[in-house]
Amino acid sequence: MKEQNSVKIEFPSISANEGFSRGVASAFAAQLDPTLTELGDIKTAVSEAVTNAIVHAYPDTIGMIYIKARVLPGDVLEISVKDRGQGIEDVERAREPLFTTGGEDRSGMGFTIMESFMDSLKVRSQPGRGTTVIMRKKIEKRSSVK
Amino acid sequence: MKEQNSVKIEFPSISANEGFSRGVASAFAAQLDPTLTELGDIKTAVSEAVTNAIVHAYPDTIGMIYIKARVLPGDVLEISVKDRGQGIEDVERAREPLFTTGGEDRSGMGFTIMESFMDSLKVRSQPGRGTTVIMRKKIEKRSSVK
Amino acid sequence: MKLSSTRQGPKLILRLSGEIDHHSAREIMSAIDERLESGPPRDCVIDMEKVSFMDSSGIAIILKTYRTVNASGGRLWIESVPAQPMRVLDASGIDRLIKISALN
Amino acid sequence: MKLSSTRQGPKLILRLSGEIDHHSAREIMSAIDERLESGPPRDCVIDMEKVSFMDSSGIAIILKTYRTVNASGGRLWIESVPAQPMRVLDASGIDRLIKISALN
Ligand SMILES: Nc1ncnc2c1ncn2[C@@H]1O[C@H](COP(=O)(O)OP(=O)(O)O)[C@@H](O)[C@H]1O
Ligand SMILES: Nc1ncnc2c1ncn2[C@@H]1O[C@H](COP(=O)(O)OP(=O)(O)O)[C@@H](O)[C@H]1O
Repeated sequence: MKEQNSVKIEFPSISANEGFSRGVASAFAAQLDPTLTELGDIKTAVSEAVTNAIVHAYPDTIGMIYIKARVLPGDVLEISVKDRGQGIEDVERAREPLFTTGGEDRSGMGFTIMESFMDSLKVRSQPGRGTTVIMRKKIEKRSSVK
Repeated sequence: MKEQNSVKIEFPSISANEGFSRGVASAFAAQLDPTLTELGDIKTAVSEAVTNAIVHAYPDTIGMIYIKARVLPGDVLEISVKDRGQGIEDVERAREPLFTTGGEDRSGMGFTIMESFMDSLKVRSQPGRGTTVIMRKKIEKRSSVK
Repeated sequence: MKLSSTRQGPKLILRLSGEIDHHSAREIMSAIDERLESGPPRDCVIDMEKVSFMDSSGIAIILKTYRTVNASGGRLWIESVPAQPMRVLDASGIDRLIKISALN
Repeated sequence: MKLSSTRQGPKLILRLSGEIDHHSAREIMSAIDERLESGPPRDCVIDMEKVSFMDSSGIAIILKTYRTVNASGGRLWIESVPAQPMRVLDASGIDRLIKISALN
């Protein structure tokens, strides 16, 4: 059986790390040989989750963000993004399209994009303790052109 | 003053993660706006250090590899690669060009390349306990073409 | 440089480039504001050909620009959108408000 | 595909591509061995134009190929080397043994 791979990354909530987190996600996903579209979807979803941690979880401080990425049997990529920040009062409401507490700079489309670009999205949150977002996406086997 | 950025990454010693570690190093270094040559040097040095941990530190097992990357004042990139593997008996000898315990598949040039591509290289090792390699490289400020 | 612009008579063309995320959003938004303040155009085109990545921060930028242009009686289009930003625009449903054409 | 090859009379051209590291090395080495076993050539050229990354694992591959070709009285060159692999070749001092020309 093929080894299942799993990595952990940890970095402070500064906005320069949004690009870094996309690079990490894309470097990890590469082993599953995704299409450009799949890779773009993964990068976008990770960008949304990490931006939320930077903007909403730690609005006035720098806190740590934790990413775990692993490959599950059947070529499923799982990425979780965790913070120890403010947390979300009402997760169901937060997941609604256009809902935002972020004002004019935010669109309220973050969760909607994570949901539509990944196969599944779980959000666990406790006000005052932080939020964890777990996303999965199956990477389709392609007829190898190698 | 500009915030100093620092990240941690942790992954198992499987060879597919050599490419992953290069991707991570390159995504992190991007914030310093390196030239293509500088980026290539950083990726190569990280590739050597991570390959050593995979090949020499954990020859018959899968162990964990730990990378820390940070930006020091003056645009200096520091990358450390740590393992808890076999360790090195004689570090000075190991650092000599062409010295290898790896047979025909290895060239004995890993440390030499880390040294010549980075500004500094520290190797700390204890037989039976593991090895840490700490590399630094100053990224030159370019007259911004932005 | 994330933004260059050209005026063609009453039309303002805003050319975005690079990665559009929360990190770069503030800089882009203030560059757009500056262009719009120097006399609001009747029509405004956002050209995205050179955008290599965009997340929902880009949606907020586009909506804000749309409101400003709209408030002064102008119209807004988005042109030459590459595949990745197009998927984000599609997911946002913004095409019910703004005309969008893909990079071919 | 990491290796394609062509025979031109007594000359064997080995075209490497993609990333050459410890992860890909075994596959590349056995593909080269296979080509060399089907009758050793007098001359052998390694074409690196399509190599996007190479670390010291590539040096081991080149040295092993050199020894095999040399042992059967053949000569080995390396051609069309891009910037990043060239820096690795330079650092290794392998040019004292093998003729190398850069991709221009
Ligand atoms: N990591 C988080 N920590 C705290 N609150 C969050 C987090 N992620 C999302 N939220 C809340 O959920 C809302 C909706 O998030 P989202 O759909 O991503 O849109 P946006 O980020 O544009 O506001 C946010 O405005 C915020 O109130
Ligand atoms: N992380 C490590 N753990 C144990 N031994 C190591 C490690 N890194 C290097 N070494 C030892 O140092 C030697 C020289 O390393 P290097 O210069 O990178 O060449 P190579 O990897 O080609 O052997 C190795 O052959 C090995 O014996």
